[in-house]
Amino acid sequence: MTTQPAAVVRSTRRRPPATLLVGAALVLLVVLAALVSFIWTPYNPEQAFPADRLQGSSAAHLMGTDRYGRDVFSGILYGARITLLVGLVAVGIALLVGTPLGILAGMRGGAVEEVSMRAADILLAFPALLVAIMFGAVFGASTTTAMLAIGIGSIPGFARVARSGTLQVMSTEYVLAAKASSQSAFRIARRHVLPNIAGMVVVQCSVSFAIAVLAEAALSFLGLGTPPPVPSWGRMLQESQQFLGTYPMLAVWPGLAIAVAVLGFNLLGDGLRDKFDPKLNGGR
Amino acid sequence: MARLSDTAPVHGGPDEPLLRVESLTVSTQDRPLVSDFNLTMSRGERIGLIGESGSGKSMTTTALMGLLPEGVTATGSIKLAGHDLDLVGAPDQQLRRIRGNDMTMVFQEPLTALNPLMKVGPQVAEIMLKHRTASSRAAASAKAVELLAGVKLPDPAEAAKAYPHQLSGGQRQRVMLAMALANDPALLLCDEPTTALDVTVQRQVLDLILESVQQRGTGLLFITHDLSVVANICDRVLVMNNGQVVEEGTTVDVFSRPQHPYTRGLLAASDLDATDADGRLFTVASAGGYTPPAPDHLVDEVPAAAVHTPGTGAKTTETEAPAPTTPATGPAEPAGAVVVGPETTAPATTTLDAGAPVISVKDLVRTYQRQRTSLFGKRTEVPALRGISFDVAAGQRFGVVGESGSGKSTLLRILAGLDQPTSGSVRVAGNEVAGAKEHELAELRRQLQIVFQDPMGSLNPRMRVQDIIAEPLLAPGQKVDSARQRKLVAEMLAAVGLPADSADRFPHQFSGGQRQRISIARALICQPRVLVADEPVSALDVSVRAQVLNLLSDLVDEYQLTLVFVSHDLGVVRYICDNVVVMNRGQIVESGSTEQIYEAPRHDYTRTLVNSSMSLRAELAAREAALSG
Amino acid sequence: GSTASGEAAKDSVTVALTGEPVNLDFTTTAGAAIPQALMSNVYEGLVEIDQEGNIQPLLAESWELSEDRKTYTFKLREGATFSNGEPFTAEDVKFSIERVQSDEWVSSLKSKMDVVDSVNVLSDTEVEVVLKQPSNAWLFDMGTLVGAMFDPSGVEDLANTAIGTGPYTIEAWNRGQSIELAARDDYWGEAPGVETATLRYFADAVATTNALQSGDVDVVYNMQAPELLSSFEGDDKYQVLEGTSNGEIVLSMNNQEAPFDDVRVRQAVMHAIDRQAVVDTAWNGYGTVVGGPVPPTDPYYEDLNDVYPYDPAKARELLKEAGAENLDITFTVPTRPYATAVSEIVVSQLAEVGINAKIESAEFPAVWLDQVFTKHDYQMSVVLAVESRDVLAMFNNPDYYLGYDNSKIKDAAAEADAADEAGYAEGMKDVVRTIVDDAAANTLFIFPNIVVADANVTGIPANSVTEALDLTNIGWK
Amino acid sequence: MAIRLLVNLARFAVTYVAATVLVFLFMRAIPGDPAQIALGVNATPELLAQTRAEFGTDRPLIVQYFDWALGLPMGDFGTSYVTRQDISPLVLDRVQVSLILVVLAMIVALLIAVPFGTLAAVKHRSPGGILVSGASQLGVAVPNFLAGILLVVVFAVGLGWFPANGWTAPAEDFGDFLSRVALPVLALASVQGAILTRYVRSAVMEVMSEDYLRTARAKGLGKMEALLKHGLRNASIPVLTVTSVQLAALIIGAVVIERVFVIPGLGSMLLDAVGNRDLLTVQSVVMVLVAITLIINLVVDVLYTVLDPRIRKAS
Ligand SMILES: Nc1ncnc2c1ncn2[C@@H]1O[C@H](COP(=O)(O)OP(=O)(O)OP(=O)(O)O)[C@@H](O)[C@H]1O
Ligand SMILES: Nc1ncnc2c1ncn2[C@@H]1O[C@H](COP(=O)(O)OP(=O)(O)OP(=O)(O)O)[C@@H](O)[C@H]1O
Ligand SMILES: [Mg+2]
Ligand SMILES: [Mg+2]
Repeated sequence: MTTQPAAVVRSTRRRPPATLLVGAALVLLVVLAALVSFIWTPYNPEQAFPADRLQGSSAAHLMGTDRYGRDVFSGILYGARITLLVGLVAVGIALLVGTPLGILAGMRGGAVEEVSMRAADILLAFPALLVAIMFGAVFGASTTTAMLAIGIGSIPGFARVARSGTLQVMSTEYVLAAKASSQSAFRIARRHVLPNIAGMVVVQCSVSFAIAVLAEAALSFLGLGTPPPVPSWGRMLQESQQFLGTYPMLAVWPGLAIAVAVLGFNLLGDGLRDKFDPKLNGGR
Repeated sequence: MARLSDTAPVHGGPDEPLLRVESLTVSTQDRPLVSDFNLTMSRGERIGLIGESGSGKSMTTTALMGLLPEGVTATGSIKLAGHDLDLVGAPDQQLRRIRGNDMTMVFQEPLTALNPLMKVGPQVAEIMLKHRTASSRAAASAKAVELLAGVKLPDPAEAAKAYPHQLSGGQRQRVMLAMALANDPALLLCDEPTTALDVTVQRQVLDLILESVQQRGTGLLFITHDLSVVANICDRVLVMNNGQVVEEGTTVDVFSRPQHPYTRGLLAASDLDATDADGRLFTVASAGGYTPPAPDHLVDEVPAAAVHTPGTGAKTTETEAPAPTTPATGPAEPAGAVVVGPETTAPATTTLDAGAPVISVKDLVRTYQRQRTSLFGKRTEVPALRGISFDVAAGQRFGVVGESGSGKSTLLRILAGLDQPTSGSVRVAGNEVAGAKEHELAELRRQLQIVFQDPMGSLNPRMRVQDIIAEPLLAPGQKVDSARQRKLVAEMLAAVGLPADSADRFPHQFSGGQRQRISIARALICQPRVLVADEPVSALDVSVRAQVLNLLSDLVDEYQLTLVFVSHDLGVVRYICDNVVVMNRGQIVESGSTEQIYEAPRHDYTRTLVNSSMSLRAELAAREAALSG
Repeated sequence: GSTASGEAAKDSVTVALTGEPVNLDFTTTAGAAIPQALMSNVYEGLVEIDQEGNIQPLLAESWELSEDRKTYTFKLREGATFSNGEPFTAEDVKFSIERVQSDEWVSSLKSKMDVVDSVNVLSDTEVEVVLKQPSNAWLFDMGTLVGAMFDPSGVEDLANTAIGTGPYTIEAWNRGQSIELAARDDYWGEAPGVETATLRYFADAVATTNALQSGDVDVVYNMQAPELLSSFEGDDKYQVLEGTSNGEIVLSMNNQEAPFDDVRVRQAVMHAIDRQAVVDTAWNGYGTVVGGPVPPTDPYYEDLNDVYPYDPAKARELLKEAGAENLDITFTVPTRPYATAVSEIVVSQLAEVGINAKIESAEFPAVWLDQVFTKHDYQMSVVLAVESRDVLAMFNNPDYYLGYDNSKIKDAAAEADAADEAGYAEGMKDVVRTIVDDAAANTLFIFPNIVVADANVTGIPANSVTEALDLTNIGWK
Repeated sequence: MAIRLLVNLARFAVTYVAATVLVFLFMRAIPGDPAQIALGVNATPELLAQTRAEFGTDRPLIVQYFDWALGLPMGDFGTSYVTRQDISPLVLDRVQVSLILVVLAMIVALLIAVPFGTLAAVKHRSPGGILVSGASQLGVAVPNFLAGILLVVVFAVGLGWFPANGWTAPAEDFGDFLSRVALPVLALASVQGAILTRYVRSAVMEVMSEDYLRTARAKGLGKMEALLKHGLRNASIPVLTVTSVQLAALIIGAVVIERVFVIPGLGSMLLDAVGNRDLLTVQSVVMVLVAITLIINLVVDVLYTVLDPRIRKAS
């Protein structure tokens, strides 16, 4: 037995990166807002008080009121639910369908790849808007149909990102090594491909989250998303468009809320990405 | 710009040492990797750096270059003649002018050290363009081809247009070397530059290094595990262990009168002719009973052809390996591929089914299409295997030696079912590999494991060592619970000489040799019937090498493991294998029992090969002779 | 387009509009966009409706009505020509009217011509139209698009070429962007104040005012974002005109389906909604609250706000009476800005009286037409009814989507139409009052026609009485 | 070579045909009767039937499908019953506009993303890098319509440097084209640039720790220089993937910007056509999109192999 370098210090848990902490904190804020809205909001966020319309911030209305005299703060709290729901479900759909599809395509090649990637192409060419219109028209527009349409529309992005990453991973020698030890394709996908494309997929998730939240806003505006009077941040922002010159705060609050949520998820995504890259933080 | 060459340097007199390193310490946040390293090197001096794998050799040289990985820092002082500044902590701005020009380095792992998306020619040319040592882009390209020819790359003009992954391991290593020599540096740092080279090419490359070093007064710091190489080219030796220099002196002194027990151990382990009481190779731990070679009474043992004096070696080897002229055993006569009966060389256990060979290769051809270099350019064909045939019987230890780029790795990949032959047939343990579908190979893979040539590339950077090694246990059909997995992994780690806590670390945190051991551990954990190993010990220090070779021997004996062993180190092959085939340019030029091949080589190429191999004793003797003569 | 405002003697004007025509053929394609661009500008009728809603002569210099109020004799203007050079004659009148009755016209508005029995050419400049029964509405309708005068040789490709007697011809149509109208030099009447008038189309209201502010357009007509007006109102560089339109924002209730088949429930809705608050919040206070489905420019208009004052207590009472407390209903809202804006406040006010309305959006027009209009599959909806004098179209037809039982007004309406002008107005007032009493639908407010323009532009029609945007008089100070 | 071309064409064709069926069925699944929309309120059943016959929407689906699909290879999209015009030239006009807009935006976005993303990765621990990361993250959170409106408010309405909206074809008046295209391109590019910055950062992070970058530095290249010469190409594969996806998605996704800037692009055409249930036009627009997407992907696949010689041989 040779002598070994004295003490190879045991891997100690190091403090998670700052981005991760800040991201988690922001996401927590949004989650909290959503949770709080279930038990308490200062006012009924759907109730209009025409007499109190377009007020600035005050003790009674922390963030003022909108054109219908609804309390903006209540709307922001309540809207967190919709935002989280739409973002997570849409991204979830795309992630759960697109990523395996892309990995499958990248690993199997041949007919499987051909069919799944062409399908993704068609889907990509198929405007999410059109899907949303169809769902809206057939099932009646709602948060659910919007979520579905956005989710479906985001699938090709995930599929392509996953596939291109998979192609690169599959050309490495450690995959050869795994094949040589008779690992099933599934296991190679899970243990080799997935961890090595995770960085890109996480970024894709956080970007898609942002896109989903904003797309819900756009769909709501076109009448294809969350129907009024249920407040969603996106629609609050859209509705404030006309007031940019006169009551800019109406745009600032939902804008800020969206920014916080998106920023939170992005930072969380970046943080996770960096955390899971062993080379970047000494692997501890 | 101060360029150091054979002419007078800009600063300081000729007495000023070329390199002065004082109390260099390299450490991560939680432990030192190298402590208190001191070195003074004068112009033209050739210093060898040897030591255990993971002892900090690479870290030391990387620190000299100022290129330590993230999270690793250096303190102390490094002074290079002609530059006033201390290289430790010098601004990158300044170091940039030194790196690649006054000081160059050949990195340890050639696969990952080359940009995979750039053709190698331009990668070599770049270093000249960067330091304006070539007048134009065209001149640089032309010079690059010249340099590639200089490092004995066959068809250098074509090779310059290849991407790294299209070259064999040894070829890539030579590309690195060409790069390092391009600007005639004042100081050349070589981190195991010849591990992947076969002996003939190694000889040529060493001569090339020696030649340029001697002509230009270049200082050379040479890391290697091969003590005979050190004896051959170095004036002085530093022995490192555990991050510290434990012994230092002239080559002859250190090797013939080692002071430190570790040095003694190294010498013992490197001596493949010496075994301990149990008939096993010495390791550092068991080196107690070993007597180092005393050169004076060994001179007469040296075969004449193996005596090399620095600078003359090139003449003894042919620059171009001879084209196969009716080899003794050629592709035309597959039957001639000798199946050496187990009885002739079989190790202790002889309960072998001598009937069916475990591996049977017939007329194997593999031709690579080298990708079109431009979208519309034409493809070139690279015949990696040109029709080879041989059989391997169960329990046999089958060696494959041969020139770098002769198709050894390709052969192994095909044996493992990881690549498909262009034509021919390969049967392994009763399974036909050629044309087999992925699922049809499952059975093969249960029985066969492979150790890859490039250790880093074959380890998933995102998996912990525990999971990497345990991977084969997860293959379908295996049922091993996680507690048992941990236990088996721990056993394997011990068997290949890695500390138990390695299991929780990631591959990039290991030295080159340590990585190789990880991949060996992975291959052996599920006790395969057949192990194909591609240069499994070339990156290992001699002690670990001895340990691994002992391990392999044990396994072969215990489990009737059939071993296919590729190595350029004839000594190792001779030690471990009972049968050998010699490959050259995609063909088997000779095959037979080890003794037969080594003692009475019939083919020209085999002769060159045998003659080019160095042994520590011979080298030391030559050095003594040169000194006294 | 125009260059920097304030320049003297400009010969072009650019008007920003929302909603581009899909083609130029209003004889087969519904929608207000086509007549908005073409009527009065390219096509003209025998009569026109002025800004106060009165019928004025146009291609007919004058007309006479027979004693039995069934025969109109028009005396046509001499010297009027079509833009293809053909003179305008009595034959064209006959051709045009009969064409409405033929299969060539597939617009649903063709029914307005059903009352015509025959058209007789008396001379080149005299034509006689015989009605099946007296009708006040008919002559008014002749001032709208069904009364447009065509040339027999100019109807080949109505979808892409428009040939009329109006002051402009279509010079260019940049699909997706603009229609350029060029003034005719052979127009029979007074030439417009500009050489070209460009209609630029915008999908978004905010973009129209941006374009006005950056000088790309001179007039924003029928502005759809009243909240943006505040930045123009105090500014001398701009004029803001708040005209009325003949569009009513109608909160419709399906009269044939529970719970709105009960008049008390409908009346409760009438009391529950503070219409002024609706205008204030949804449309920034622009728009006229009239309490009935008749705009002020109609001859039979009267203020009916007193019938159902805002009175949530009363509403609750009525609901209780009807046994419809804590009512759950579905509110089908078309995807239009006005509808969304209105629906939010309406839902809130309904909630206060215990009606829980769940909003369901319906894509407009496709899904809304299909679901609400054709299949009557709805409980409550809201829509802007833009047709002029459309009370009877909406309420005098039990098969209409409102499902109002017209037995009480059917005869009165026919009588009024046949009466003389005074009798017409009085009769219709009675009809309207009956409709309102029955709470057949809740007319929330009359849609405003808001115009923002460069202060120097003159001759902008502030009121939108018919679909036409009449650019005959437009010009620069 | 010829065979590969043929294979590619065949693959293209099959995908295309599959897409036609899908689009066709999709459009029929959406409720709403084109005849009803053309006639509007008060339409009588007789008139509706007459109009349907005229539009041909009363024919069996299979007949309608072939009537439309067989014209496609000839570039004949049919005649819209809404505009009563040949669809092909109208769509091509819009395609041009959209492509110009989106491609310009994507180029600008890359010009933003590559340097900033690289910077954010290289300096991922320093304030500068964190700032860039943060800015890009905020950028992602800005809806592009908001970016558009703000640009208009500041640069068109406020400063008067650019027209607020509208479109001029480049061939018509290049100066005017530039002044009108600047703001919408900027609005799209700022958001897309922020998105791409994140991908560039991630990809560059990935290559930064590679050994060959150390080799490059050993040659005397600076950190940045090594990254630019050796790292970017290695990082470009994932970025290329995302760029191609975004490019395809943006052709319709730019509809909001088209609305804010009143640009006659494909997105607004699609929206209008769907609104009018102009089935043939919708189908045609989608088929054009499918074609563009397929072409983009074909090009990207070729680029992959050009960029990375290791990626699967000519399959
Ligand atoms: N990036 C890293 N971070 C932390 N520790 C590292 C890193 N790279 C290497 N090490 C550790 O530093 C020590 C010295 O490594 P080094 O590469 O210098 O060894 P070596 O002497 O070159 O060995 P070999 O002969 O096997 O190449 C080893 O114990 C290794 O585990
Ligand atoms: N993927 C590839 N594409 C094209 N040519 C290749 C490829 N892989 C290997 N080659 C070529 O095939 C030949 C044999 O390569 P191989 O890796 O088998 O050599 P080797 O005997 O293992 O050499 P070494 O001892 O240097 O590792 C070489 O000339 C090499 O350049
Ligand atoms: Mg090393
Ligand atoms: Mg090899």
